[in-house]
Amino acid sequence: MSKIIYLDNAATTQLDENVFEEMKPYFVEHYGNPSSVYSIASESKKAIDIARERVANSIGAEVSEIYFTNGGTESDNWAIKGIAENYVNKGKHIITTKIEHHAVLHTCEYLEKQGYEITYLNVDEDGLVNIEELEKSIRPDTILISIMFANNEIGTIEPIKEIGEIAKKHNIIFHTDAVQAFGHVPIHVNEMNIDLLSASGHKVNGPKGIGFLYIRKNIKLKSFIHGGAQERQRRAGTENVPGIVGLGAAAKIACDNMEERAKHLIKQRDYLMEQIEKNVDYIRLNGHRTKRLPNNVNFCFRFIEGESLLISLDMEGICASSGSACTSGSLDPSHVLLAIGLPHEIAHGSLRLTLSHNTTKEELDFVVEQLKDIVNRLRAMSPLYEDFVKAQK
Amino acid sequence: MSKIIYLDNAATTQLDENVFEEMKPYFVEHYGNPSSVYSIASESKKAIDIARERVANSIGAEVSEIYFTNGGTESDNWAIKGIAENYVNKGKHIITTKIEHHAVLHTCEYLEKQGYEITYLNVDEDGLVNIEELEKSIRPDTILISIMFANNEIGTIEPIKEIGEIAKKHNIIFHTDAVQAFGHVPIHVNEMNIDLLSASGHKVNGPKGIGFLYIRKNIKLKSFIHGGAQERQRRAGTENVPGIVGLGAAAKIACDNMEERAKHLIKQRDYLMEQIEKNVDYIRLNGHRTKRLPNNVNFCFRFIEGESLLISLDMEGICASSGSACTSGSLDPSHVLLAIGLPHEIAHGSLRLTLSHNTTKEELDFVVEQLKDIVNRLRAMSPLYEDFVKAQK
Amino acid sequence: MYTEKVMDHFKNPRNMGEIEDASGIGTVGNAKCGDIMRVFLKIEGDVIEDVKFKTFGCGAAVATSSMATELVKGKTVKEAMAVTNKAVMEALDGLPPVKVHCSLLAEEAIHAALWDYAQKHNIEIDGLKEPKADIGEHDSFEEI
Amino acid sequence: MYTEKVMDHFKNPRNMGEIEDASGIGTVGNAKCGDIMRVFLKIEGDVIEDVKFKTFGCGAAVATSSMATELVKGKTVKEAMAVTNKAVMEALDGLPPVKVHCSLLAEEAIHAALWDYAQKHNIEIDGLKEPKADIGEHDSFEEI
Ligand SMILES: Cc1ncc(COP(=O)(O)O)c(C=O)c1O
Ligand SMILES: Cc1ncc(COP(=O)(O)O)c(C=O)c1O
Repeated sequence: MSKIIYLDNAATTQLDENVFEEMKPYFVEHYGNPSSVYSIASESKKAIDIARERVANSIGAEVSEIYFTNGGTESDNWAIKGIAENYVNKGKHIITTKIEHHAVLHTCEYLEKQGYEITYLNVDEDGLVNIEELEKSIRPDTILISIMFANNEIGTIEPIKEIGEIAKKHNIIFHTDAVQAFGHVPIHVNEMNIDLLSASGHKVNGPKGIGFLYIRKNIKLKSFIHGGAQERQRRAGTENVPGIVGLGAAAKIACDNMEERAKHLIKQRDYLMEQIEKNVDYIRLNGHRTKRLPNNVNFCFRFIEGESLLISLDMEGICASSGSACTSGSLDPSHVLLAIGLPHEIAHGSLRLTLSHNTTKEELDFVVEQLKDIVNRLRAMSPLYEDFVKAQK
Repeated sequence: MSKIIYLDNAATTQLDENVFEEMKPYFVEHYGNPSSVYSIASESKKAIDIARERVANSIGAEVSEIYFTNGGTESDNWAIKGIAENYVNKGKHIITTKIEHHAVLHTCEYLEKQGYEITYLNVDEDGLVNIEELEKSIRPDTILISIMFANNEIGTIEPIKEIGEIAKKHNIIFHTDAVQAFGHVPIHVNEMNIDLLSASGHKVNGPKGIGFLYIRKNIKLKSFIHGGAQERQRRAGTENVPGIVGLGAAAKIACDNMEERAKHLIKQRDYLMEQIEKNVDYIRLNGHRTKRLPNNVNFCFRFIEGESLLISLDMEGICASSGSACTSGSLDPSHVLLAIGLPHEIAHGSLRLTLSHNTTKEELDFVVEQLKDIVNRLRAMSPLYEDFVKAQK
Repeated sequence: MYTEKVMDHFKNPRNMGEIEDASGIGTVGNAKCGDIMRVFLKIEGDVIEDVKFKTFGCGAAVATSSMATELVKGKTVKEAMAVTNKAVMEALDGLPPVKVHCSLLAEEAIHAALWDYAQKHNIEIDGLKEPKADIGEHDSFEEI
Repeated sequence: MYTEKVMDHFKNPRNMGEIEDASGIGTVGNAKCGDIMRVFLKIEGDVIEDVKFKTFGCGAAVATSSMATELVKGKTVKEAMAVTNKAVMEALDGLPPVKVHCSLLAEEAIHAALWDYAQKHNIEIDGLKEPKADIGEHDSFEEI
């Protein structure tokens, strides 16, 4: 295997060299605990301030509304469990969707066991939430609407502004899991009426193990992780200074280059979709064709199973992902693919290709070529394809 | 300020150059998500396996009993809240001490609000827990004993083996916050009957933002952070690969060199204590004189306040810490110093000097010299000292 | 994730294909769970002269099908009956725990084809039971 | 954490010391909370001819004592009464929010010394109230 073509940028991204350069001094040199009194600690403190400002700027928030966490998962847990706990006197009803990331879904399921009631909204065949259904599901005891900004599997971007308006109109707190959207599409917490927003560093060429939760000023959200007085007494634990610095740098780079990168990526994405559709039959595009993340391509290939597709691509140096159960060791294929109405056997044959701004057209051409061969090979092996062909005759 | 003398290693430590070297490849080069199918992910997977083994070896645990977290605070939160939730059917009583870190104390206070009952054990004037008092406080509904391995302020090492025996005898789960002890003093979870153990990377020359929780095989501990299937479905969130690698490397280095470093540090520590006692009067050693962390020195200096001491030391390039309230912005001085029986005004004048294995005798001599002058200067400024001197006459 | 043997059998599956005039054909698994195996047997006398498979499924599913067919090829029916999922796994130098069910499926696919052969030829094979119509319900792996 | 001005007044406190034959002495704060300030005033005619302080407390406590004494030195009693904690903070280019109480303490220490002076000389100073015996109970900062 000579060259790697990495098309799994929704899973994690390569740390930007420039981001790493900004982080470096905070490992060995400026290691002071930012909470300390002495002056060498101020190096760390200043670095955190700058990072917080960069992050705040990237979503139109105030500096004091940004809280650093360990990643998107912690942010989701904190937002949802925190609101559930704090607003329990108002009610125990939460609205979310069927296509959230497990960080939201499993947190909601945990809350269900604690006596909360969760409405899991349906989505249409493109993965879009229905605004009317959302509004209808609001009850007097609804305390939170948590709907993801963009879906991590199929890339569909939800109508966040409209959802924010509904939430505001009904005076309900609105959380969005923006882990996939942050740094990739424009986000403005005020224009979109977002009260809480989760994001993760490593999805935007930042470091792993760092993320943030945006908490609107007026929102009462208690600590989720208790202990020291860090993060204005809301998130305890010694600050991960290099991580925070890296997140700040990554946020800045992503936002400064967003427009240009998105334009390029959309072109690449649409080219890849077109080429796959031209070269392989019996496939289905998953997710909305245009309301989708600039870097996300997701197809189901009928009669074949995702994992064997992934391994075959890997043999050619292509890194991708699948919503197939086999990759996770569980039985059912991705809940997202089932929620957009795919039958199990088709859902098992999904392939997600997520591009980076460095992906080249040559790489995409190579991928399509390989994909064509692999699909043919796997279909030749498939009893489902055999049955299908025989039935056609 | 020409040279910095860093004596705040209990707050955080300098990342070891060698540890950083081991981490480096996992930032930009091997950035693959370890949960992925393709082969480049196996680099990350292997690195995590090695780190897990190193950590397990360092406390005599099995590899499958180590769960990576974001740090000591998260580990403490997980252990205590997790046990509280899982064993609620057995009871709602938890035993801890008055001198725990806030990560434990504030978590326990949170649980009190949820209806749990917490016994906060007293400690003696050296900060030691009384085993008989511990045993007496055990009730049929006691579900957890959480006692720190070594105290972060005064350095006292608790009789962990004896506590473990009591816990075992009464069939109660035993958690220890070993954030300060890990890598500094020998720990063996089986010999000490420890069921859960928290530790943090940055306290042992490892990176910030990473820690672990040891969970004994038979302990039922649900997830605290819900989401993806990472860490054998117990701790969700994309793995912080460089952080994990760094923690593993730091654990190995700390344990390989523990004996030698501790011997050296104890000599240095005792020398520093002796010199301070010889050169400054009206002082009190905090913590047990011998049952203490090899690197911890803590004194109260009567008639002066800790923060002004710290700032004065900082002006001479010396980084230290204090249990004074002023450093934290709250009213009361350290709960630890109050728990060992110090009156408020004395507790306000504490100074913690925590050494590293690189601290030299010359540095210590310089510190003592400066300290002497500073204490004299601040006392000359102190109305309390004025009253004291007048009363002596 | 997989051993070299598994990867080899995935890359170069042995006995992949169909047998036109098969003595017995068995299909097990279901698309819902993401694994379907179909085994074709050509039995002459009491000997499995030829065997082919088709599989829809993950890497382990393909590899176990390939290995299972290898292990029964040329064997008598009785010998083939003795080829367990364990034997398949061992021959592949092991499988990840979450993939053990694939080896069971391979064993069952052979048995289903033998059952079909037995039905067609009105014979009874020692120890062979009627295959379940749907063996999709394999255990999910430990969830805490 | 602190401004340069604060650091300067901490390093080189102005007016630190005692006045043997002070016209008024005031002590405020308490050791429990970690801040005690004592102010000595030498008043001649209506003018503060000299002022000294002693302080047990944090960097801000020392700096605000130093600055407050500077601000009242040479002033009339009435002018000294007009020196507020805000003026002290401004003169120091600000204080961290958690340290604002130190500036209040400094204001109160001046007032307490003036009160002592007024008592001893049996005069009344406009707007001056008896100092609290213990002003330790300053507000803890916002806890969420
Ligand atoms: C939509 C979404 N939410 C949450 C997460 C969790 O983020 P992390 O793994 O960084 O904690 C992810 C990625 O894994 C995601 O794609
Ligand atoms: C005893 C003890 N427990 C817990 C912690 C919390 O660790 P961390 O800040 O790494 O989360 C610390 C250090 O801050 C500590 O000293």
